[in-house]
Amino acid sequence: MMKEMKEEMQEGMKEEMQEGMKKEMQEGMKEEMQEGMKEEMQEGMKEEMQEGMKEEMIRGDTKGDTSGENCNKKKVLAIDAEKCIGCRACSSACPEGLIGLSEEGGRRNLKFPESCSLDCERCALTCPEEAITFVSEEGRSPAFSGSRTLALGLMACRKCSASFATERELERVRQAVSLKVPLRPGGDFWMELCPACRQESFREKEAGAILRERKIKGNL
Amino acid sequence: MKPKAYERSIDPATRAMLLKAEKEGIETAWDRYEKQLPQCSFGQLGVCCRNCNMGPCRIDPFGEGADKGVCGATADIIVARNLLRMIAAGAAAHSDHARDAVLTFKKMSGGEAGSYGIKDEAKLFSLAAEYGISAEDRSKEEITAELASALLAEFGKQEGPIQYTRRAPETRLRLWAELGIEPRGIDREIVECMHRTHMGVDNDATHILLHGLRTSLSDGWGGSMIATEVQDVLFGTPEPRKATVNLGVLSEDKVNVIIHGHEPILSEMIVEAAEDPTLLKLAKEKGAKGINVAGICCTGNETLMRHGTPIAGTFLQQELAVITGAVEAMVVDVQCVMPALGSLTGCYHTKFISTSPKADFPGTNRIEFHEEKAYETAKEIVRTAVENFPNRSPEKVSIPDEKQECMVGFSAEAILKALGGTPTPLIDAIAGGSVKGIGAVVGCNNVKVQHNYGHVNLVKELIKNNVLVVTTGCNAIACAEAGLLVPEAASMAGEGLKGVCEALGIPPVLHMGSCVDISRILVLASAIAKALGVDISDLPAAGAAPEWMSEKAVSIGAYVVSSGVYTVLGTVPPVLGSAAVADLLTRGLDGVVGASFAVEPDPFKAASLMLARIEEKRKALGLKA
Amino acid sequence: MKTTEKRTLHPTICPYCSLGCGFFLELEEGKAVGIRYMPEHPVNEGSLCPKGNAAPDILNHPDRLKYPLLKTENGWKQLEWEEALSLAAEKLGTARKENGPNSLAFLGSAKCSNEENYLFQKIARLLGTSNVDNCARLCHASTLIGLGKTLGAGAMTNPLADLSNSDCVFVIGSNFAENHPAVARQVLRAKDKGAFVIVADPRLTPTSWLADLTLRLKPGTDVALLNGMMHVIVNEGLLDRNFVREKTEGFPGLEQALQRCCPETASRITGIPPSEIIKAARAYARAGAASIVYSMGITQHISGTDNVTACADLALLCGQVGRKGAGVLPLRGQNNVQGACDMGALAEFFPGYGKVGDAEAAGRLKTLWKTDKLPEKPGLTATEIAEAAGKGKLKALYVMGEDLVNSHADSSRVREALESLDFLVVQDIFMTDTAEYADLVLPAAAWAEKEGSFTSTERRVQWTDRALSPPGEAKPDIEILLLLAEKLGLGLPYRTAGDVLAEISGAVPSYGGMTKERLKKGFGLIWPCPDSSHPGTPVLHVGRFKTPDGKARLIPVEYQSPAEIPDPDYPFLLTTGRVVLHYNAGSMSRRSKALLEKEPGLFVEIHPSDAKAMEIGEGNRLVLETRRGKTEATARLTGKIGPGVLFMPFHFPGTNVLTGDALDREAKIPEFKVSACRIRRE
Amino acid sequence: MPEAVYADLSRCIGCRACELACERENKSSRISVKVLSGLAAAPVSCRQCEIPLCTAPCPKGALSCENGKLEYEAENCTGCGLCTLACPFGTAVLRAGIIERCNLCPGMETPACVATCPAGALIYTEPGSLGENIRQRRAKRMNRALEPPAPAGRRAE
Amino acid sequence: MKEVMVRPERCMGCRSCEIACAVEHSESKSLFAAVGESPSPRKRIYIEYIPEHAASVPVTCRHCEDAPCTTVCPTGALSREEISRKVVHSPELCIGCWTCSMVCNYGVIGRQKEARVAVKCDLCPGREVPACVEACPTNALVYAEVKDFSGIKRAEAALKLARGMKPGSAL
Repeated sequence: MMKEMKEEMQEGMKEEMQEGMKKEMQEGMKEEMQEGMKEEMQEGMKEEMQEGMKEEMIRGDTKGDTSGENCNKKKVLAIDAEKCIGCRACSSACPEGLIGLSEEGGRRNLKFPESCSLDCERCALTCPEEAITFVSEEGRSPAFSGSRTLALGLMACRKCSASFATERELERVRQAVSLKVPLRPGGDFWMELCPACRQESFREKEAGAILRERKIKGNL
Repeated sequence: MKPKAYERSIDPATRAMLLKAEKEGIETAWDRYEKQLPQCSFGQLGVCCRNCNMGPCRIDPFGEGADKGVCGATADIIVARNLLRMIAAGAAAHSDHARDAVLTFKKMSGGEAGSYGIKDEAKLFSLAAEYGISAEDRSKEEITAELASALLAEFGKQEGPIQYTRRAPETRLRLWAELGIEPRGIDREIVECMHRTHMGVDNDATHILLHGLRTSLSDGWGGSMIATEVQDVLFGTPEPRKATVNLGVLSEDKVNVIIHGHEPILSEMIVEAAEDPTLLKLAKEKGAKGINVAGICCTGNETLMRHGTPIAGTFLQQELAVITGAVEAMVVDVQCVMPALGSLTGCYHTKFISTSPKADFPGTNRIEFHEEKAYETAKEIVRTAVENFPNRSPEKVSIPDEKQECMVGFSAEAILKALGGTPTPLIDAIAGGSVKGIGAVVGCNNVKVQHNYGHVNLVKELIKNNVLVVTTGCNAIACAEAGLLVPEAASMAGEGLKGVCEALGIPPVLHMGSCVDISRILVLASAIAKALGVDISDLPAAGAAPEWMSEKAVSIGAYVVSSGVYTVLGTVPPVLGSAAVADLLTRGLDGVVGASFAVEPDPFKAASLMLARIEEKRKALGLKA
Repeated sequence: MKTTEKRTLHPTICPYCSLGCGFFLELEEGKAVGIRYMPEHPVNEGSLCPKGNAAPDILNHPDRLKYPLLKTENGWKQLEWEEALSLAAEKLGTARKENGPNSLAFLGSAKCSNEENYLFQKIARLLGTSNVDNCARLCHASTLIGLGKTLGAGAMTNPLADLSNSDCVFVIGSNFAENHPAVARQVLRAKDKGAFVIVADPRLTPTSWLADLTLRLKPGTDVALLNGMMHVIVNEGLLDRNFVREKTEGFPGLEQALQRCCPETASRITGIPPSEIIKAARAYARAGAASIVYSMGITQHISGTDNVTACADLALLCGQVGRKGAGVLPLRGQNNVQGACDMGALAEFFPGYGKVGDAEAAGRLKTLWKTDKLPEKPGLTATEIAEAAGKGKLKALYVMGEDLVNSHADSSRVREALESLDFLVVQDIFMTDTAEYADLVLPAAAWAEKEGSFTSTERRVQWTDRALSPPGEAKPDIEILLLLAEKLGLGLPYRTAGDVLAEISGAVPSYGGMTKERLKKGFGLIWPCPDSSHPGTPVLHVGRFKTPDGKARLIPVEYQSPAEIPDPDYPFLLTTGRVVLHYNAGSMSRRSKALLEKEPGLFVEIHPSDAKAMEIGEGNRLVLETRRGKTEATARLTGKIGPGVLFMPFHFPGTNVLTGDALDREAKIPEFKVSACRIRRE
Repeated sequence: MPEAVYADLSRCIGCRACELACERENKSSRISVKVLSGLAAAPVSCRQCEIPLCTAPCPKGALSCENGKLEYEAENCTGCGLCTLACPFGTAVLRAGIIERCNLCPGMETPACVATCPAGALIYTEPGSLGENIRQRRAKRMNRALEPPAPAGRRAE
Repeated sequence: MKEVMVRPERCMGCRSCEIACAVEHSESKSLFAAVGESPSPRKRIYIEYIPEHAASVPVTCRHCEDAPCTTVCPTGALSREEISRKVVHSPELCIGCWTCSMVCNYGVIGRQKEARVAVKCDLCPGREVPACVEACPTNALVYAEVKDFSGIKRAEAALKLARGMKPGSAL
């Protein structure tokens, strides 16, 4: 029973991957669109930040004090579900651990709080895909309502079937790597293995010759 | 697929004989070359040094292996030292040839070499004058003796200058003096080459090459020039005359005697002995209609220039002459004689006669030739040939019918005379642009180039572009074989050159003699330069050696460039192993002596290189394009 | 001392195995913080095995004993040194007075320096008893006797680096790849030069990976194999006739004895095909220079001495001794076991291998020690001490740096013996299982916290200086012994280790020319070094042997089956040994986090076919039982051992509960390597 | 020229001294040795690739490569772990937000693992020169096949 | 599949094969032009001199049946060509990890310094007979199928035996 289940999963993954490729093309187009959008947003954010700082300086009471509680200015997180690849850098970067992380059922869930009162913005800075942005209370558009939980499909290692990365992460890595070296069918088997199994598979290959030699040598 | 013979030579006679050789299973130089392939790359690049017994050392040209020899010699040092040794060998060959000529001249003047006499008294007195020997109330014999000792002294002297270098233009002399490459003594320079290339002596590439230029000058303006001048005095200065070349000159029904080598001291006597009545009678008795003497290489050129004796072929045709089966005697002295002749003549009735005390070969009947009894020995040699005539086996004989007329004998004096005593008409022609410039195409044959392909096509390309070509050595024979040495060849020349040639009745390609006679080109060039009041390097002139092979050619190339004439080589010299030396030879020398080398195997590209340089010089002289 | 920023480097010698590898200890404010390698050291050329790399862990380890402890009803009481030593002296004195000197026994340590062992046996002998021994008894006692009888000296004949000059390396009963890793460096160098390596070992070990020919004999059948090889060599005329004629005695006897064990009989006993025995014999005999490397696999049998003798016979037959690349190389266990034996910390030997009871040797010692009374009869060996204590004959036991509960065979009997003693003093750096039984525990300094000379397995005597101070109140063993001697009224005239070494060079002829300064210059000296100008003798037996007539002895030996052979109720054959990450009883290596992490617990290797037969899976907890006791271990299924054979490392308490104490008749070494055993799932 | 640690598996005896040495020098071992089917031991550590894939997905350029040498600045590493997915050998390990990979012990003249290896199985050399001694050994063996076998009892004094 | 077979007893160590191999893998493929080229061409065959035997032995890629280098290469840069059974290297896939040269027990994988990629013998696809075989003046290198080559060796050995010489010695 286990074997069939695994096959379906692999089947499923293969289709997803093909769609992934299709999606990738669409994304390419979408990206230009987002690029444009992102610029306005960043512009917006910068002015807003400067105002925010100006206000504080004028009020002068919270200067230099970055601890979250008594700074009452709430900021809403805007998560771009399309961009997030689920690499969990943000959850480990957040000093207060506000971004929840859990993995079950072949899915990695990232629970983003609706808003955050800290102004360190470390999660936004660490996100490789710049999927996290902050919008002010008023600027919130209906789409970003309430806390968001992104569930991203996890890839299982072909050898030890431990889930080691989200599909999007692998897609991102595959894309980045293929800029440097084109990945041909024979040369990317390791993409489907978790790092530990990659080490083991490389170890066996490395030792292949000497093992054969010692087996042939006779009564070993 | 084209038979191999066609790829090996463009000359029909040569092709015929190659087919005969193939049929008879005879191995020729081309077959031996193929067995050598692939040739050692270290040797080709010149980065193999065998100068001491810690070696042989070699430098990896791609930097992976050794970059220094055991003693630390880099590629630059090894290439430069090997090049210096080639120049030394070349200069030694020419200068030792000159020494023989001067010794013969001295013995003649002392009455010990009765067979020789003075053919060109005018030149005798002009040479004596040059050496400052006063002519009034002195007998001819006294002058001859004094001139002989003066000439002989040139070899052993330790301090310069060598007399004939004074013939170069003032600017050139000053340049040589500044560079410190003014030769001090013919033998001294060559010995110093050998000393400097000994292990651990001269290890700076530029320093080595400068001495190379000095040694070559001691050859060009020393050894070779002395040889030419003395031979002119002894055997007469060549004048224009007609002759025939190629293997077809061998006759079916006469005793064929081939004179091969470089020194006319032997060949003049053989030519004379061939007209000896007793021997002619003997030939008739033996069933031959007469005695036919034909030359190969430079000894052939010498007798061709002075007596019009026919030339059987170039350096690579020496084996083919024997293969015709019609040669009774192959008489050789020194330089460019293939030892293969020993075993080759074994397959035919040909007698391979070596004569020089300095050169012996396996498989020869040795008849040692000395100046004292020159004529008697010559007669003995010709008698041997005549007696050998009956042994000819008719079925083996096949003489190709290619035979080509040619007009030769253009010594510098002859050219000046043709121009009316002064170089001005030529200068005007050049200034006027009908003659773009002068091309000196010389050198030997090389199996690496299709036989005569480089020579003929380069010369044709030059004359097509109105460049007057002067030629010597095997190039001259090749041009003759291609019919370029006849006035009618003017039709192949450009309009300007054609007009000049037809006006003077001379061919567009002037045969100026053997390899040592390149000194005649220097004399001509120097005369024109002085007339124009410029240095030789300013003249619209360029040299070329499309199929060079011998070390003499390296020495010639060196003194031609040191004298200011840009030279294009057809086969690659063993210097590319060192980028520094290669760059110095092909570019650096321009700044040093006003001329440099170029390497271009394709004759057509070589011609365009020469034309470009000539164009450059014309512009510099303000002459219109 | 080399200094980098505020860190200082101190040259030192690794405390673990007997190779004597050198390295620099890196200290910062008196605390050991790291290691720098010493590429110029002739033995290990800078390299260190895992234990060497983890050596500094024990220096500032929390478990280190810091104060003298007295056992009272309610646990350990901390004592002052003065108090503790006077108590010890008093107890020893009374025991000696009431039941005579032979009721005392002293167990020296192959971990302590030459000076400390010399002092230890001097105190014992001055007190009138020769009951002083050390753990050499458990490892190379059979080498001392075996090689002593045949070659005249019971030590390694060639230095380790010399192995790289051998054309053939015959490894029998040694797993140097795990127990002496630096030896692998030299053997591999020999292999690079084309050497032929033979490994005879029941188990398939990393050492056999390097072999060109492996002989997987049944445990305990080494004599049969060696005799079989010698039979081939003699009959095929491959022996070195003139060497045998000129340099050995007893060849006819050996030749005659060998006729009985042709390769076929040897094959029946050992389980190795005859062709391989013949191939091994030819390779060894034909090689230009061949070395024999052996260790516990040869010595820890009841036929231990016979095994060693057979090895010596093989080497002598082929003239493979006393030459570059040709030698007999026993790999000792502890870092100073060779030194301890040289110093006479053995029941039957005075310092310098003079026999106890030999008047002339005793005379020389009496003049040196300025005493008129020395014990005439050899004392109790380490294994007999445990037995005698059990029978109540022993009253007081002084143990220095030895965890005999775990390292002696049949540890349950050892525990009973220790309980029945009136007074037990244990001087060690950790609270070992033996120390738990002690009445008085004295905290000692570890190897880098004291100065002294150590003798490695290749007879190289190297000096180590004190790099850092011991924790708490712990003192170097030499100071403790000097204070104790004072308390016992034996006025000993020295203060530092250097002074003791001066006396040693008088007592032990082969240390004659060794002084502290000479040892510190370069990398020590290889004994024998009779006088101060002598450069040391790397290769022994050059020209002549150290026997009276200069000739070696060829002594025939008979194959004798192990004491305990598997039988229906104990069907398995248990053999014990070491793993690369732990050391002997494990008291030091098990306290290094990095080592323990990688080899946490006791395991037993079992052949997959046996495991399947008994439904044992990988990692199951098993109970192993022998006639001596029971232990638990986790199962490891592997083809490294043959069917019907089990292997257990003895670095964890419990292994030696199973091993039997049948002793080799001459060397009195227990048969660790063969015990009949049965297993069942827990 | 960038050097790296290479293993000669015919010499490795699986003693794991390299792991111990690396752990001592760098808090955690960046080389791992395992025994395969009881017949051979194989160490694995970062291959110091000259055209590394691991630097490709690094968003902040913490892991970069100048003329073939891998550099890693922990300060601007976000711990996203993309490089661990890009390394074909799986030798880049994310531990507590920092990438742990072999940095060839910058403080020491030769890396600790190479210095400590008793069997001399680890070699620290330029990549191109790896083949040299392997070729020498291979050539020796090839040529020895030509030499007639040594006569019985040959003594090499 | 034809391979470069070696007769070490004939090798004189003149290294012509090394130069020929480098020239064949240069852009211009001519000795005189290749000398100045950058990146300077790399040889794929190596002459190993053994001082003890005073002999030199050519060592080149054996194109092993199941080559350890192809199994170990992570990106498939080293792979076996199906038809020709050759082990070939595609530089654009090479990441310079050098595990191939670590496991190759002939040590014949070289390094192109400038491009930082591996270089190895590809049996000169453009030529009928590899450049090294053609360049060897003493025919120490033979381009033949294994079975044919052993035929040559047998004939040679028989000839030497007939002349009372040891088969392995040079003629």
